[in-house]
Amino acid sequence: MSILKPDFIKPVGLGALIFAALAFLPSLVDSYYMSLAISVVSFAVLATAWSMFSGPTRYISLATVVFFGIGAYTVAVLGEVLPFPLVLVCAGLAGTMIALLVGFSTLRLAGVYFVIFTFGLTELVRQVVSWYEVNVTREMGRYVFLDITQNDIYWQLLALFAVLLLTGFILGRSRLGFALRIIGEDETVAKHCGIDVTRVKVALFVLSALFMTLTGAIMAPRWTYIDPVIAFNPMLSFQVVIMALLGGPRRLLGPLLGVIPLTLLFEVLTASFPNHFSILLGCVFMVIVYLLPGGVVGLYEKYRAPKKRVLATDQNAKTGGSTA
Amino acid sequence: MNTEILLSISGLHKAFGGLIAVNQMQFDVHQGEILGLLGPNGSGKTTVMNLISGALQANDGKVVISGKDITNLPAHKISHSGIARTFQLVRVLPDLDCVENIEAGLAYRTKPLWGDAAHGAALELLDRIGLAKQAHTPAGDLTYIDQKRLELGRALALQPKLLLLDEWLAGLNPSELQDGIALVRKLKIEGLTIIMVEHVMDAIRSLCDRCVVMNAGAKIADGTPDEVLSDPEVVRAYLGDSHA
Amino acid sequence: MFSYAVFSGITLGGMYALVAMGLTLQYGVSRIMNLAYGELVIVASFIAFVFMTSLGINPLVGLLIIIPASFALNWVIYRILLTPLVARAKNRGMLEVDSILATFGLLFIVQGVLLVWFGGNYYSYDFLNNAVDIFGATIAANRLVALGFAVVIGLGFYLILTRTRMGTALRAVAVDPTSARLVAIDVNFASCFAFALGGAMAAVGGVLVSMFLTFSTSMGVVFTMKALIVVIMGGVGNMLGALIAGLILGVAESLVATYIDPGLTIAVTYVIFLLVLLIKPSGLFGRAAS
Amino acid sequence: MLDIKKLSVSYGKHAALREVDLTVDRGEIVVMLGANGAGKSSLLKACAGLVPAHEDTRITLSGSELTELSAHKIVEAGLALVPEGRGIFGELTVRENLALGAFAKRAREAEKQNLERVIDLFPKLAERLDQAARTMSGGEQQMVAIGRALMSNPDILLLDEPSLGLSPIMTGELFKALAAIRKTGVGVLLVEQNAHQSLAISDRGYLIENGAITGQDTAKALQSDPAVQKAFLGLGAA
Amino acid sequence: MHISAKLRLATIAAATTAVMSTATLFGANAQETYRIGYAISKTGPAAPGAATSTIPNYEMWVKEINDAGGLQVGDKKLPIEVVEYDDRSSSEEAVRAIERLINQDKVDFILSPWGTGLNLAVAPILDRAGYAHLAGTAVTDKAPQLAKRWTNSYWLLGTGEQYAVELAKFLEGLKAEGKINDKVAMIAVADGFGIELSKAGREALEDRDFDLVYDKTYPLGSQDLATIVNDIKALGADTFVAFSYPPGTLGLTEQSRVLGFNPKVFYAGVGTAFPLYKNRFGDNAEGVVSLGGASEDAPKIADYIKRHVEFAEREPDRWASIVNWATLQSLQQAIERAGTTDREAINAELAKGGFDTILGTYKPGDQTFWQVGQWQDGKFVGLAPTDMEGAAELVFPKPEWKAAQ
Repeated sequence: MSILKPDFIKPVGLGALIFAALAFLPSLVDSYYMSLAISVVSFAVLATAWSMFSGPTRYISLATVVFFGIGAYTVAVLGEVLPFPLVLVCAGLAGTMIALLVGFSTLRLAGVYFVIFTFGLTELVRQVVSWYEVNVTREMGRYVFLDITQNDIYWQLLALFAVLLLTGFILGRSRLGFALRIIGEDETVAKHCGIDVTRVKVALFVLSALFMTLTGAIMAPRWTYIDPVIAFNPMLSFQVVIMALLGGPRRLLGPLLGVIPLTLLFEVLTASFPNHFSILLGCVFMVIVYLLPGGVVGLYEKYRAPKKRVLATDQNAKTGGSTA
Repeated sequence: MNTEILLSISGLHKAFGGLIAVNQMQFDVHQGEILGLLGPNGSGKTTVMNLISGALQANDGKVVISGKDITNLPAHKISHSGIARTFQLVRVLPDLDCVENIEAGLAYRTKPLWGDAAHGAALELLDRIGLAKQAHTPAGDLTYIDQKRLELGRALALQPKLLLLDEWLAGLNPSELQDGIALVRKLKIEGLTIIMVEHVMDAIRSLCDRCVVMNAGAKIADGTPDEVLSDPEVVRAYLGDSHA
Repeated sequence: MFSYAVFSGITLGGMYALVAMGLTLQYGVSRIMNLAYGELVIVASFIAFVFMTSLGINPLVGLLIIIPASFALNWVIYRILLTPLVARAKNRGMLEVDSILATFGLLFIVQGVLLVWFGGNYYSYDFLNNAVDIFGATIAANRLVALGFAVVIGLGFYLILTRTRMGTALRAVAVDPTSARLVAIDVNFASCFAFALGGAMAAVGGVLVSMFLTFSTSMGVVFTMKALIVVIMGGVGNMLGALIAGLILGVAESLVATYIDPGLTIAVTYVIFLLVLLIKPSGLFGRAAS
Repeated sequence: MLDIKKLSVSYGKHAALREVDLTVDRGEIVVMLGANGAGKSSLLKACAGLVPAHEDTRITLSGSELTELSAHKIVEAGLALVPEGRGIFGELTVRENLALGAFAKRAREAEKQNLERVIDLFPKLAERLDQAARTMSGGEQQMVAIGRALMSNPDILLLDEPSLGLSPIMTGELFKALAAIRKTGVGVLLVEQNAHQSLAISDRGYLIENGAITGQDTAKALQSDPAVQKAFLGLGAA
Repeated sequence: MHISAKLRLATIAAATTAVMSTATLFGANAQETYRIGYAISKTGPAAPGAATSTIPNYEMWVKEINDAGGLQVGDKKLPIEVVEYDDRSSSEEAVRAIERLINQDKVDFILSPWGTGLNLAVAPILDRAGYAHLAGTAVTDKAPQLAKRWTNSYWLLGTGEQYAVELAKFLEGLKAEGKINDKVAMIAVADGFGIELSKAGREALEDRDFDLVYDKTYPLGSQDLATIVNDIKALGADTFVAFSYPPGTLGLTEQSRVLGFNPKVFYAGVGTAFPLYKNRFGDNAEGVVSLGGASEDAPKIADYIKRHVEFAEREPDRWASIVNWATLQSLQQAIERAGTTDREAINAELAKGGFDTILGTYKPGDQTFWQVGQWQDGKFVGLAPTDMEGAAELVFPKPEWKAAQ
């Protein structure tokens, strides 16, 4: 592992500096901007975590909210029973377990079947949780009164995002990450290269689900009241997919490039056109689909491509380039 | 010829719905030999290859390599037991460059290589299969023959005991074919055991120590190329009644 | 009790099938994963509502106007919005992603327009609500009408697709669009036609369900999801499959409500659906993709 | 009858074909020989309208312009392609595949006769008419593909490597069938790896290398041309 | 190729400018107006509810005040300026919208969103920023605790328990008179509201020696309840109770009519008190019992309904709308009584109560409205609490269903 090499230390160090700077945001802006920042960071975590699995494997998962909701619901159930860090651990465990179960049972589905399956899963989990609450606990809709401020939530999310990016960065240079790329290219070949495809996919699915679950758990105290409809809102899954696809799910920072403009756009549209939000959102969406087919990363690469290719061939002759 | 048996297949059976693709197949492959697996189209050759490599699961029968039963193990475990393969329709990893394609073979084998070691080994292997200059070309941009080379390189990277070549020589023009035959011969000299499914008779005659001929999912002949190709049953199966 | 549960399940399932059949055509033949499908169902419901309450035109008569109008509307949608995506897609997967994204945008636009015109309220009207006794079960006439439409459309299209030249051509486009061009099929036209036809069927579904369901502008996605489930379960592009899958779901829901717990009706839908996906991903009547 | 002038095709920056001129006449078989990647398939696809050609390309069939027509209209004009990999509708029955061949308006009137003609040519298909095409062997699928193309009542038939993956006996049967097709007045343009057998049934041949025509002659002359022998026929063939 | 590339860049540039310029629009302006903000569900699952009982009241209230020249604040008349957002039925959106109203728009007063979940999501933020919270459409058993926790919050519709208990008491009376048997069939929607009410209803009914012969839930979003009705029909219960949401309420009514299930007491709601219900069922609404109620003969209420019809082109619902309107009237009077736009002063006035509203003398949070009502002759009259002034006589038993047109 190349931990001490400059091509590792440099980006990680830079990232650490940026995150350290971002941690001071609450002292600079008012709580509206903080709530906006929370929105950006939470979507950044979700979209990056989504892309971590879905980018290389090209599986479009609509199960984001399953894990997000499990996190949120864990807080609703245990929030007042256990200290918050412990609640997060429980949420993580719950998310991991469900992800393992789902992963092993579904990852052999391909293409649109997986898409629909994951969507169906959202509904199923919501129905099962509802049914359990109605028939077993006879308590639908839970109250979360926790002393967690908006800034606390922001810092937690920021830390989670930092950990996620670091994980993704290390993963990109690891055998596991490489295996995932091979699987994305050709699963049959991957198997015959000795890769335990199921294990790799499940591992990544679980890892990605873990971050989603934690995001849900961290966000939950913000809403005071949580019921299955609030926790498992399928719109969230769609938003995440769209942000990630807009940004470019095959690069570590790609999703972020989709999250920032879209979150701001949603915000501006909501604020300026409350009665025509849907129509404008739909139009903007179409414009994105038609004008930015490769996502923001695609656009970037398109305009950078000629330069890069020259550089690449230059380098190839001497060093042989890197796999990143 | 070394008489030690490397791979042994017995009672292998595979059906797709009502269609029996492989019927009670059995044959052995000896250490260091090239075995040709022949037969008319649809006779089940590729299915046998898929059953050996774990791409398909057998309904019945046994596949044993070096004394180890690998029947119906998942493909990656079979790969770890020392079997590598190429595909009938060439399969490279199109968006990855050649070095990465080879590294894919290096990184997950029983004794994996990773990082600088893998990079070095990949370049070395590319040199061996004649692709050193294309090291950083995405595999999808290679010509057909180079993709075939690369696919072979990836299989070799796995350091297999047994190599399965599924019509690896198909679709090459005559001069490419000669290069291809030479390359396979070199592998044999290096001590690799090979099963090849092939239609090109030239290649079969010049490369194979022994041939197994299949028809309608079952074995109909087993012997040297000359023996089997003169076997009347084989001729009938292969060339039709009028030639028999 | 049992016969009632089964029969009311069949009417419910007929409704599911009815709403899903257009989507199976749009997705099966035109390869458009239309997330705005449910919105188009709802649009038809609203038009039927306006016809009924403001103009006094009964919804079944209204179909005579609504079917051609929605066919035309969907034709235009395909020509203007989807043709560029079809043209630029290098493969089926790309078109699937692009069409998901584009129709997701369309979903918002349609919903937004409905919202401006009709507001967020619930809507419902009264038509053909008289009870009909059939096989010992009492069912509302409007539901029987919907069931009848579902069966006629399902069987009718099954016959058209398998017995006529045009139908075979549509199936050819579904199986292999490139080869279809090589047998003189105008694939763009066929896709557009199938999409428009699917849209018209969505409208039929919308009109018929509006006779017995309470609807609002935000309910489209419910229909889209139900339709997707039925389509995938029945096998993409298979009309008969959609009909049978719909009926299975309806009867299962009804039986669960009667004998286990009505609280599990939606859960059982998804359990069946997920099981089908796991055991036979190509759907009950679909063939494995090659 | 088929007249190709200055056909150029490129994929992105890669030029697959450069200013190719080629003709095929009524009732003749023309074979195109070349290595993999020489541009043979691109030529057929461009003729059939599956890939766009450059602006100054002119493709005409019996004098009527094919350039810039879309694929389905080219079929209507009388050109049918049997693509590499056959391109049959695997989920549909053989009968449906053949019926779709006659989807073109030009073919509808003579559908019955054409079907009989195809069955005459490939008697094996007669017993398999209601079988799903994908369940058949490679050779039978190739028959369906060619049969389907013939159902469109074409003036010109284009075949892309029809012998690929076929046993020698099947290949022989196939080429016999092509010779029979020629007799009905259809022009055949054949792209082949199997130079031996294809030259044996052809009237003329073209050599193509790196996207350009490098030679053309009668089939007989090509068969005895040493350069061709070396490049395409293989030395010491069995 | 080149042109389209340029076009794309231009579009992106334009979009960026649009984002930036709109951002500057957020700034506040001088106090010539009274700024009222609200974020409410215009889209999503909560939209129909909001559109029925909340949005028209807000809009009508603002219009009526502005038509009269504005709020009387001291010696000035301040017209109301509205900042409205769509929370898209999402708690997270609601939270952010409220933050925006507080910090960016710096509005003077914030009206509540629709629904229990959304009101609870925004409550802590409003409390922290010192805004009063008139939660108009939340039914929660925690209402009393919540009011204590956030001192300026008012949970206007009270607890689920009170509706259930009031209903049980009412049924107990009927049972004592020998009018109904002791069998009750109860169905509830599997959502916070349905579960709270059915839980309380179960206890209250069992305490009063009722036999719950059917006690199940149905999932949110399910409209097809024919099998449930058919099952219940066979059980011989004189009383049918559904704690359902509007689509379910309509579905249950419809299917009961088709199946000829006509219990002596037919209770269903939310949704029965909606104008939609009356429009949909016409004469068949007669005798159906539900939550809410209105003394429609009282001049103030009659006038309110009339104005609502003029303004929104439809009637208000006979439950939350009426309470909401009374609360808006209270707010207006609190501001005028305070004579200042100072929030604390207004909050203090709100806490004092004693406002003159359509519900009589009213303080936000007073549960002085009808808990049980019934459609009688096209009016949704109040039945219970029976000791309230103007309580109507129950139409009993529920009339036979009439055939549909």
